[in-house]
Amino acid sequence: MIFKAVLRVVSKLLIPPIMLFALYVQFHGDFGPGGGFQAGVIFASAFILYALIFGIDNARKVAPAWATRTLLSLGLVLYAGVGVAGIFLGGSFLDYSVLAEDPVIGQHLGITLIEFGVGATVSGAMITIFFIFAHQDG
Amino acid sequence: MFAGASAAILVTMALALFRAIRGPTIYDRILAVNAVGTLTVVLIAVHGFLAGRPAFLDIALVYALINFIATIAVTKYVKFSHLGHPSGEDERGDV
Amino acid sequence: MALLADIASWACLIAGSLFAFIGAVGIIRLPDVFARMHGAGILDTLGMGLILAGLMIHEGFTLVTVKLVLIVVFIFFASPTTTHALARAALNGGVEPVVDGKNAPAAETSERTGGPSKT
Amino acid sequence: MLQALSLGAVLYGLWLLLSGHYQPLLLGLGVASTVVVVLIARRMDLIDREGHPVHLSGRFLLYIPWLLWEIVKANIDIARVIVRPKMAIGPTVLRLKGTQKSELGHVIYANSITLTPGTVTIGLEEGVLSVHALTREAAEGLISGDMDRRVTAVEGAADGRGEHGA
Repeated sequence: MIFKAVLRVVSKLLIPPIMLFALYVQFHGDFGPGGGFQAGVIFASAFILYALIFGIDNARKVAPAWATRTLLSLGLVLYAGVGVAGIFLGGSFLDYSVLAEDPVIGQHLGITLIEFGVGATVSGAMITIFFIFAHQDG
Repeated sequence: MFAGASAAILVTMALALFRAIRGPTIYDRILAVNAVGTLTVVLIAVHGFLAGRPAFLDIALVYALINFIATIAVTKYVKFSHLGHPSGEDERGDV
Repeated sequence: MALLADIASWACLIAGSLFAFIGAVGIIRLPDVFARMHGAGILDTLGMGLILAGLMIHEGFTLVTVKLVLIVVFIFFASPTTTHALARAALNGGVEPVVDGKNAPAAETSERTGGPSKT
Repeated sequence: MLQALSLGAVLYGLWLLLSGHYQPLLLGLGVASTVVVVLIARRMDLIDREGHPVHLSGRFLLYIPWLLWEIVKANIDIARVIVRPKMAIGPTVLRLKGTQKSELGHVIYANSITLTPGTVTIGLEEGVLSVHALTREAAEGLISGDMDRRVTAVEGAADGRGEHGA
């Protein structure tokens, strides 16, 4: 397949930094604006850019349906798992303080895991939604 | 001084928006909206300094990124009427 | 020294705002979509660049400056790309550039005529 | 493989610049993120001489100041044209042959032209660029071929063998 050069080269250059930026936003939710939702959207937007330039079929090869669905559900499971773990360890749902010996470390761990779950779910959902829209005709 | 710059950017945005509303073609509108997006990036950055919170720069970077991808997506949508790979003349399959 | 930096920062902000404003005036005044791209080009390069440069000078040499540089670099990559995509979409959508002067070759891209006519 | 490593190094540098927090946890997360991104980029087939043109970076850095100065000059010219009550514009479309050897070089040339106000690349087909120029001066500046020569110099002499996949 022949792709027009300018868009192909520039997007090839920009997609890896965009994905890295998404992960930066993911893990620096404590320090600045950001967190799971935003990171998920940015990560998905890198995929959407790939799909726009290189075609839906290639993008589907990179991120097949089972992969995005697994990502989506894994994020949800992680979120619920952290919440339920709080109950089992003697707190209430989503009680981070009981996750570790030291409540502060526990809270930190809990929030990081929850944000990661949110990010995974959001990016999976966004990519899935994009593919569903794009497969429509006209 | 940042307030002055913000005001200037807002006036500039209003001018660009005028073109976005006037048209006449869809491409004029996309061009104007893209310009408004760039100005928004600058406005967010300036506002971060105005509010003394340089963490706003992350948001500005995100906005620049979304502006880029959104403009390409809209351009592609306008050109092919859908976002997927065109079924027909596939050699023109990008924007 | 601080005063000098303040003056430079001020000058950059004012000049950048001025260029952005002129670019927007260009977007309004110029006759067709291809000409308007030049106005948007002013806004995207020197307008945006000078305002952010003013912020950089104000901030000094920190990680904040690095992020400003990243924004400028990103826009310098992205802006011509979107302009190019838009120009191709406009040509494809049947908008012909207004040209004056008889020496201009036909304003079609080779993607519709089937190949480059002359170089 | 080497290119994947160098992409990883560049991305990790970007992480350090973005982050600003140098605790072991975040440094470790940075390594993990970099590895994930490089793996996805490999899967997307982005890592080759086009997607990661690190071999050009030295000469490209030398090209940037010249390009910036051109952008400043062109900006002033076009701004002057726009603010005159009667705009002295003469839009033309011209075709140029880029003398670069690879498509990457053509893309650098095309984007440099578009970044300079007064000229916009509206088509790029196998090394032939269609350029919309707002004024006669802008068109003449391009026809003189100075920018073309400099971009070709950025590409370097020994770079004609095309890309090889990573």
